[in-house]
Amino acid sequence: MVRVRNLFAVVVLSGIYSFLMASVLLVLDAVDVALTEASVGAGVGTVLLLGTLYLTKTEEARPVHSILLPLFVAVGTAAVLIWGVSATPPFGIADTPVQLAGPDYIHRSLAETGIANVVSSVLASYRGFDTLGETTVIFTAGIAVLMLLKHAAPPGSGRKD
Amino acid sequence: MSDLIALVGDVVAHYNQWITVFLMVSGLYIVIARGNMVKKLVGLSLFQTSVYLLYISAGKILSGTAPIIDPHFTVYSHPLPHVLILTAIVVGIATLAVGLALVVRINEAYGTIEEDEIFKRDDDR
Amino acid sequence: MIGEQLPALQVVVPLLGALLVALIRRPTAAWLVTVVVSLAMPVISALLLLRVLNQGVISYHLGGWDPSIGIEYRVDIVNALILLLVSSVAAVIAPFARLSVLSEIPEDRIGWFYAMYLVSLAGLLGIAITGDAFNAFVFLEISSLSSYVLIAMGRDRRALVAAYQYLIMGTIGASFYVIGVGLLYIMTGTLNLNLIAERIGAVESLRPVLAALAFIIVGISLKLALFPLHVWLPNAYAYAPSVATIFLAATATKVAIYLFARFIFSVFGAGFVFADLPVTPILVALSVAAIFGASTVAVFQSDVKRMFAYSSVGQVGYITLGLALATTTGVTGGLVHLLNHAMIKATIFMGLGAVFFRVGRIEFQDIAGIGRRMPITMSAVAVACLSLIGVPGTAGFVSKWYLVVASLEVGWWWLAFLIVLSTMITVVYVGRLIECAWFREPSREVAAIEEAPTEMLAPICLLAAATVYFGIDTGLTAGMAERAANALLSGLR
Amino acid sequence: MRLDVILRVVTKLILPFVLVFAIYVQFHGDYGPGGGFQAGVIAGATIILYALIYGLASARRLVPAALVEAMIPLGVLVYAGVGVVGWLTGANFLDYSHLAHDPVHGQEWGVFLVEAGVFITVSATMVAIFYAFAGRGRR
Repeated sequence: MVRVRNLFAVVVLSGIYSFLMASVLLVLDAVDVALTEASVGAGVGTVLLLGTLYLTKTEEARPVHSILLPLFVAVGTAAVLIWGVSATPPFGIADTPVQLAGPDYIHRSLAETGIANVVSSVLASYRGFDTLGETTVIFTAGIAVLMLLKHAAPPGSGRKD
Repeated sequence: MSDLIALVGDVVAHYNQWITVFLMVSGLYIVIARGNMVKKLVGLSLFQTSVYLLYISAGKILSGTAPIIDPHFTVYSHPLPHVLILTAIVVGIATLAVGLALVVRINEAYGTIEEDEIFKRDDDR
Repeated sequence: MIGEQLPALQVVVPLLGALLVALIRRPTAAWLVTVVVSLAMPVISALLLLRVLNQGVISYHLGGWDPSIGIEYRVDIVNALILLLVSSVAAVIAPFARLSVLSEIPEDRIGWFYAMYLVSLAGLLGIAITGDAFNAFVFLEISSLSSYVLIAMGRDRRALVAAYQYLIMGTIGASFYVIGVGLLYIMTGTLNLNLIAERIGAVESLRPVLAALAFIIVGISLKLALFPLHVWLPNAYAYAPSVATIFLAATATKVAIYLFARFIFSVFGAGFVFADLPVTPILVALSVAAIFGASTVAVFQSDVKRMFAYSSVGQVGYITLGLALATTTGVTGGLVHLLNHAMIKATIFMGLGAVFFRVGRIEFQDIAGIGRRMPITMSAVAVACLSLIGVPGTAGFVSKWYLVVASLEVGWWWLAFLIVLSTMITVVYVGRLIECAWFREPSREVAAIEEAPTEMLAPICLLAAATVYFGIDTGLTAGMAERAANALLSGLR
Repeated sequence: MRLDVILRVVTKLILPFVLVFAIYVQFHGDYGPGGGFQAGVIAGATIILYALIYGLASARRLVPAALVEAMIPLGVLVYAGVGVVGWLTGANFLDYSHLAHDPVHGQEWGVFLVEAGVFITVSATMVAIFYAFAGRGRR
C-alpha cells in the first residue's frame, strides 16, 4: 500500500484492510466495534474515498522527497511505543489494572439501566456525554462538508451516475 | 546485557501489540513521506486504526466473551475500551470526510492534489 | 440550583446555540444568537470562578454517575481562569463579527459559519473544563474539526491548503494523545484525570508511564504549536477569515497549553516530570528556539497577518518557558503571559480584521499610511504592539517581568538576558508595522478609505484598553495566576 | 441507464429489507450489537444506494436536501434535549433516572431517546455528505 501508486488500488486495499480489522475486532470480543468498523471503515470510508477519486485523480505522482525524515520519525515513534507497551500487563489475562480497577460496569448495567448490552449502556448512559460529543463531531463534519462542497447554484447541475 | 534480553523478552511477550506498532508506523510513514493528499489521508486512517487495537486488546480476557449479559456466560471482556473505540472510529471517519472535502476543493482550486505541485504554484504567483 | 449546574451550562449553552444557529441559518438571526450566547459565556465563567474562590474545587458528575464510571467536570482555579479567558474573548469577538463575516463569507454559508464558530467555542470550553482524559479528546476533535472548516472559509485558495495541513497535523497530534491516554488507561484502569494522578504512583512499571508522557506531550505540542511542531500555524492564521484568526489565535493554542500544563503538573506531577526527567532543559531549549526562530522569521514576512502568526509561535515559547521552569514565579509568568498574550493578539488581529474589512488586503505594501486614515484602529493596534514588546505600564511588561525574575531565581542569568534580548526582535517587527502604517505616504487607494465602523471600533478599543489596564492593575491576572500556579505545583486537585 | 433494469428491480426489492434491518439494529442495540450510530449508517446507505441507481435528482425528490440539512442539527438537539430535560427533573445534565417512575425505566427511556437522536444525525449526515460529493461536477 505504501508503494502502490494507483490510488484506486490503494482505496480498495484500505477497504479490504478495514474488513480484516473488523474480523480481528470480532475475535477480540468487540462485536459493536466490529460492526461499526465494517460499516464505517469498509463502507462509508471507501465510498467517500472513491467519490473523491472520481472528482480528482487516480494516479499518484512519483515521490521526490527523501525518505530519511519520515523513516526516522516513524521508527522513533515505534521504538517509544514498543518500549512502553512491552512493559504493560500481558495480553488476555483478567488480572490487570484495566480489568480490576473501578467498579464493574458488567455487574451494574442490567440492575441500573435494564440494558443487557453493556456497550450500549456505557455508551448512552454512563459515558453518555462522550456520545453527545461524538454526535456533535458528526454534526460538525456534516456541516463542514456542506460548507466546503455544497453548490451555491441550484442543485442538479453536476450529476453523478 | 541481561537488561536487553529482558527487554526483548518483554517485546516478544506482547505479540498482540506488534501489529499495533506495525500499523501505526506504516500509517505515520505514509502521512509524512507521501505528497499525494488522498494517500496521506488513507495513511492517516491507518494510523488511527492502530489505536483501536491498543485499546481493544487491553480489554480482552482470553476466556471471556462479548460484553452482552447472558446467563450462559460469566466472564466478559471489558466494555469500556469498546465504547471509547466506537467514539474514535466516528471521529476518524469525520476527519476523513472533512479531509476529503478539502482535497476536492483543493483540486478544483489548483488542478492538482500533489503537495509539491501546490507549493510550487503558490510560489510562482 | 442553577449554581450547581454552572459547569454543564458552560459547555451546553454554546452547543445548543450552535444547533439553533444551524437550524435557523439566516445571517442576521444567526449572528444575534451568537451574540447572546457569547455574552452569556463570561457571566457563567465569572460565576464559576467566584464559586471556586468561595468553596474550592467544584466537581460535577455528568449523568449523575460517579467519576469512577462516568464523566466528571472538575473546575479549580486554573481552569476557571482559562474558561473566563476563552469566554471573555468570545464575548468581545461576537459583536465585532457581524460586518467582518458579512464581507468575507458567502451569504449562504454565514449561518453555518456561526454554527461552526459556536461549536468550536463549545469544544474549547469542554477541553478546559473536563476532568476526563478521553472526554478531553472528544472535545479536542470537536474544536479541531470546526476550526479546520473555519480556516478553509478564507477567500484565498491557500486557506484550503492551510486547513488541510492543519487537519493532518492536528489529527496526528490527537492520535498521539489518544495513544498516551490509552497507555495510562492500561496501567491505571481509569480515564479520570484525578484518579489517574492518584494511582500513577502505585503503577508497577514506569516504562508505559514514560511512553504515555512522551506521546501526550508530543500530541498536545502539535496542537499548541510548540517549536518545531508549529508549521501548520502561520498559514492557518494568515489565510483564515479574520474572525476565525482572532478567535483561534486568542483561544485555541491557549487551551492546548492549559491541557499541557494540566497533564504535566496535575496528572504526572511536577516532581515526577521535572525532578526525575530532563524535561526542563529540553522545554527551555525549544522555547528559546521558538522565541528567537519564529520572531526572526516574522521580521521577514510581507503579509502582516502572517507576521503576527509567526509572532504567536514565538510568544507561545515564552509561555512554555515559564511552565518549564516549574517554580511558582515561572509558572505564574507563563500563565500571566497566556492571559495577556490572548488579549494582545485578539486586539491586534481584530485591528487587522478591521483594516482588511476596509482595504480588502493585508500585505505591507497595501496598507502603507493606513494609520492616517484609520487612526483609532491603528492606535489600538499600536497599544497592543507596545504591550507585545513589554513596555512598562502595559500587560506585556508584567508577564516578561515574572519570567525574568523566575530565570534569575533559578540562577539562569543568561536566560533572563535572552528574554530581554528577544524583546529587541519584537521591537523590529512591530516597528515595521508602525513605520509602514504611519510614516509612509498613503497610496491613492488607501487615501480613499475611512475609519472602521463603530461596532468594530468599540470591541477593539475595549481590548486595547484591557491590555493597558492589566498592566497597571495586576490583581486579576497576576494575582489569580499566582494562585493558579500554586495550585498546579501542589499537584493533585 | 436503459440496461440496468435488473439493478433497478433488485434495488427496489432489497431497499425495504435494508431499512427494516436498520430499524432492527437500532432497537436491538439493548440486547445485541448495534445502536443509533450503526443503524444510522445503514439507513443512510439505503438512500445512497437509491441515489446511485435512480440518479441523484430522484433521490433529492425523495429526501430533499433541505430536510437533510435540518435533520443534522435536529438529532444532536434531541440528544442534548434529553439532557436538558434531565435538568428540568432537578437532576444533572444527561441524568435519565428521573425521566420515568423508577430509575431503571428512566434510564431505558433516556437511552432510547438518545439513540434516536444519534440515528437522526448520523443518517442525515451520511446523505448530506453524499449529496455534497455527488453534486460536485468533475473537473
